[in-house]
Amino acid sequence: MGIDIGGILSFLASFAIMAAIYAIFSMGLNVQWGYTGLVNFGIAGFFCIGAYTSALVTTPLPTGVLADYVDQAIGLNQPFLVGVLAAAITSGLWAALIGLLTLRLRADYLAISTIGLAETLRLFFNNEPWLANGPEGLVGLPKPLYGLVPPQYYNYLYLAIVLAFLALIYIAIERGIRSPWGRVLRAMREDEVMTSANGKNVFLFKLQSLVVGAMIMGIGGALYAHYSAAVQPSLFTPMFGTFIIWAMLSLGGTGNNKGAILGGFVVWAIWSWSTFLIRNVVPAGFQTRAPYIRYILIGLLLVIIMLRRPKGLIGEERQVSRF
Amino acid sequence: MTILGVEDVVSGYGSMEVLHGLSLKVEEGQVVCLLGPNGAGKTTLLRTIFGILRPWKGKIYFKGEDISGFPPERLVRMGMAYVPQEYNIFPSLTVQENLEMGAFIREDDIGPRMEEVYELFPDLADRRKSRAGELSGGMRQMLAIGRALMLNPELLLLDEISTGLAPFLVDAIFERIEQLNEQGVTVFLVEQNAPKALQSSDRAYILEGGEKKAEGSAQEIAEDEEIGRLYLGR
Amino acid sequence: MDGNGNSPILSVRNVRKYFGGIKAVDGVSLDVASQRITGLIGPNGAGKTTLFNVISGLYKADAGEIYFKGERIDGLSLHQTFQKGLCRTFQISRELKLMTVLENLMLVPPGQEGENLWKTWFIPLRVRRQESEIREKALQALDSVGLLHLKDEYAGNLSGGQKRLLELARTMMAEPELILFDEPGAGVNPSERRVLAEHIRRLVSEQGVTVFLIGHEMELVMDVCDPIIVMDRGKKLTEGSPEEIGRDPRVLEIYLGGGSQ
Amino acid sequence: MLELTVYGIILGSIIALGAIGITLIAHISRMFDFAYGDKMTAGAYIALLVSTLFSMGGLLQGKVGPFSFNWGLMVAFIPAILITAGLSILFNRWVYEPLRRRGAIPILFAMVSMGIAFALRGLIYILWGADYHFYSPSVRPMIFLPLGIKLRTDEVFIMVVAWALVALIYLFLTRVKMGKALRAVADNPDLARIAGISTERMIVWTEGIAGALAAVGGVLYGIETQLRPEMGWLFLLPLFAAAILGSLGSIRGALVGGLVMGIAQQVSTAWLLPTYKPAVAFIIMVLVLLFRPQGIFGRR
Repeated sequence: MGIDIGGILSFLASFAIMAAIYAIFSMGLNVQWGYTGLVNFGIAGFFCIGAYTSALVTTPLPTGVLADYVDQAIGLNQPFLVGVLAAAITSGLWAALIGLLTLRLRADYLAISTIGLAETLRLFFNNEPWLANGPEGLVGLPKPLYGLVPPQYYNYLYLAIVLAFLALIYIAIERGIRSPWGRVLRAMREDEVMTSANGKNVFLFKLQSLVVGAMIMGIGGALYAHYSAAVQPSLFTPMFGTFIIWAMLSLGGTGNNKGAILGGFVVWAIWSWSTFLIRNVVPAGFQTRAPYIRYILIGLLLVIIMLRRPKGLIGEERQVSRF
Repeated sequence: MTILGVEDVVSGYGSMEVLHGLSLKVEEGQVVCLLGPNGAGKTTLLRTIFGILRPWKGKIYFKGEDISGFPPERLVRMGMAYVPQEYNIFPSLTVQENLEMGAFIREDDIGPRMEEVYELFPDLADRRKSRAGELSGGMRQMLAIGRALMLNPELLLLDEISTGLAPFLVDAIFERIEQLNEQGVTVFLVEQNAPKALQSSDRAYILEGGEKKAEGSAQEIAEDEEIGRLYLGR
Repeated sequence: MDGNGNSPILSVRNVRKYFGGIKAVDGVSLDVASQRITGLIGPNGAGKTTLFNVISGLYKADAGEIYFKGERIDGLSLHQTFQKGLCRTFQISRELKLMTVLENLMLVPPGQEGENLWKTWFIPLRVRRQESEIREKALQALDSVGLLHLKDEYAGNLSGGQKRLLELARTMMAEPELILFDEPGAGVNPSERRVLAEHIRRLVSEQGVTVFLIGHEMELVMDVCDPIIVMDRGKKLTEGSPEEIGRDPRVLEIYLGGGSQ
Repeated sequence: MLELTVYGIILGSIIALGAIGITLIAHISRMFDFAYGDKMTAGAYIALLVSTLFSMGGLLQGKVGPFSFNWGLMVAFIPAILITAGLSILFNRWVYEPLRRRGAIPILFAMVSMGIAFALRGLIYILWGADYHFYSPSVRPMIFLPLGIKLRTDEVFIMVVAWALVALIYLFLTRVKMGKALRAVADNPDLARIAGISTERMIVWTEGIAGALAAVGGVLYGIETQLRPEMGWLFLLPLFAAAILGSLGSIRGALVGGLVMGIAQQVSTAWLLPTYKPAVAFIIMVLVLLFRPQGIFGRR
């Protein structure tokens, strides 16, 4: 009997870590899109900002031999939590900037501007090696509480940390959404003029929603960076950084945080399962191309959800205000 | 012969019921006007007849055929034309192009018909190449009617075409309507300018709150003392 | 000044609003007296709704001044005029369809602490207390317009008449000093319209609110409003008591061929 | 600098074609089509497929005049245009039309177009891999213009084709009944229906034309540089920036916007790395949104 329980558990732990991080992104998007109707097609941008900010804040400047190989403009050598906080704040600031520019305009302008920001950031980190070591990116990000448990069990500890963030964010958003604050967001989603006629400053609330969502995404980015202990510009692609999250939220249930989390786990399961399948089933000559089957899969998934089940698996509750 | 029949039509927008079961008739060759205050449901009725809104209940007949729920594209081919009250021209197209669009479904030579329309509205002929959006209010209304006439319709539905126009223009437009009617076009018009409309019409209906309040020959309606009271609550 | 010696709560001075070449509102001046129901009538395209849009701040006036309680409010946006105590309704009901009837009303009250995200996180008890007060008030408002049984229904599922009643309840929640009603009777059957008229009258007599109302249904306007202002082609044509307006040949002319011609 | 400007005009001609396509869709189908860039990619790869088939059969291998590519590619334009236009029409039928019937909010269309974009890109990755492809491995002949400007003959071809197409579209919209009807729908869809113009039919036309433009733009860009699955995605920002700069909705605006964007991107390489071109487009778009959100040719 060669069943390796430890192996399976460790596989499940790393699966759960990634799924939980994506569930956090999905909740961030849920604030923006699910409750407010703001279209952010550049989640990858906030993902990227979060990851790099935390990397630059938590790592020390390279010294000695390392300094010959690694260029890094900032290296504050601060603890993990400071890095996560910085990630959230920086991400929120960028969102505020984009929001100030586009939130008074047609809704689609936000969509195209966020794509622009995401792409520009990716190019920037790729082409400016002095800032964060260009295409090679940064490695050796500190792992929080490393050493507390034996290294082979560290993933379980990190999973606990990620789940703690997930729970905290879930509670914070739920409280916000079920409060009058969330009521205003949902009202704007339906009719901005009417919300304005009820005395709410629509622009300010939209800005808040965009920023809060982006801060959550920034936290997600930081958690991802410390999990893989490395950041590279090539991670933040439109598919891996943005689009898969749209598929998660749409599948799970737009306007429902439980749905957002469920979607994160389900779609990540599909994604990693198909990776596994491709690795083991597809002939060797086709290995480099096969992963792109997932592009088609996720793309079609979103189209089909929108056509057949726009509310997702768990839709919005009828009475959301409950405080 | 009845060219247009409306029977017990209930209609509205979304969940808002505007017409609460309305019946009326338009005889071929006549000018019939529909009067009533704002919000009476006049425009809603025209939109329902022309298939922009679907009647919730009731039937609409055109030349004896049940057309309830037919889309506008189909009604145009059957010989009905509609001039809405607002947004009734294509502003970035030229006058000439606007008229061409009126005849979109015609495959044959529309030149002669266009000349007839220009004859009816000589002012438009002088501005063929102007963008319609640059025209004055009166010219726009003429263009809107001209557009509807391009298909030589048997029945013309006009929605408050005199609104907001200077009196001499209103006179000019009603003159054209009478002229058209003499050429054999049946006209069903919605108006707020009751005196003018009644002068040019054969028959009139009064609508209020989505219900028919009175009907009769144009003369009867014009002379009816009650009607003033009904509307102005004296 | 009106008969009661009150100074006007709302003054519009030479307001103009053009759309391209169309003079929607063309130099209108008028006063709305405190604690009365002033009517605004006129044919389609007269500029009534545009005037409301300008007063409430949905549109910016091209020229002219607007005073509310002596304070200039032209240039303020829609949410700012609301915060000053001016509540408006829309020609076509604009309820928030995918929110419940109760939520539609709970949204309205100004100064909700829970609209601040920090406070929902850090002083939830205070927010909760205020929230239950607001709920109580919303339930009362629903009760008074007879919609209490529908409180948990999506607002989009209400009938036309019920939506108008919901709108009325909304104006109660706002506790404004001036309500701009844009065709409250549109899409409502005559018996519901009478109920509505009665509610509007009570708003004024019991709560001391001022009402400025665009109406088309003559029975409603002539019954409820005094004075009545008439607009035509972007300008103010005349103003007077219902009797005066009913006798005015110019008004008759723009409505129906009763007298003149 | 002058040379960069000339290169900018060449790139700008291609961008203008795409920006016109996006503008038509934005104004008649009333949506932002985020799959547009990937439709360009699709067009380029279909032409690659067809010209590869020709070369396998040894057909049409003669070079076209002074250009680097052969007749096989010239012929391949036709299936590229037809298939891409056909795909656009099918996407409309299968996806957008049902959404319109349901009365979905505008943003959903943008989201769904994003889904289509990824599906298309995935397909191209699978069929051709992530590597670069070229239409023609041969040397690219140059011509020398006064003022020391060097141009590839291919680039002259690109300009001529792009401008001829722009002229054709313009004539179609102003001289042909169907084109005028498209403008009528863009102006006032309700009135167009009243006049008997079926808006759904006009949308099919729009999708077809815009798809055809995408295919040509993609092939032209493939001739100018090389083919890779991400090419269309990287074009998306400049395309939208050009369309927004030229106030969405105006053909003339899209044309000028495309040229401005092309020139700005090329000239920027005097100071910036060429890889920053999409970022340059983004920055220009941000500036436009900041100072003239209605676009240069905006009517309001």
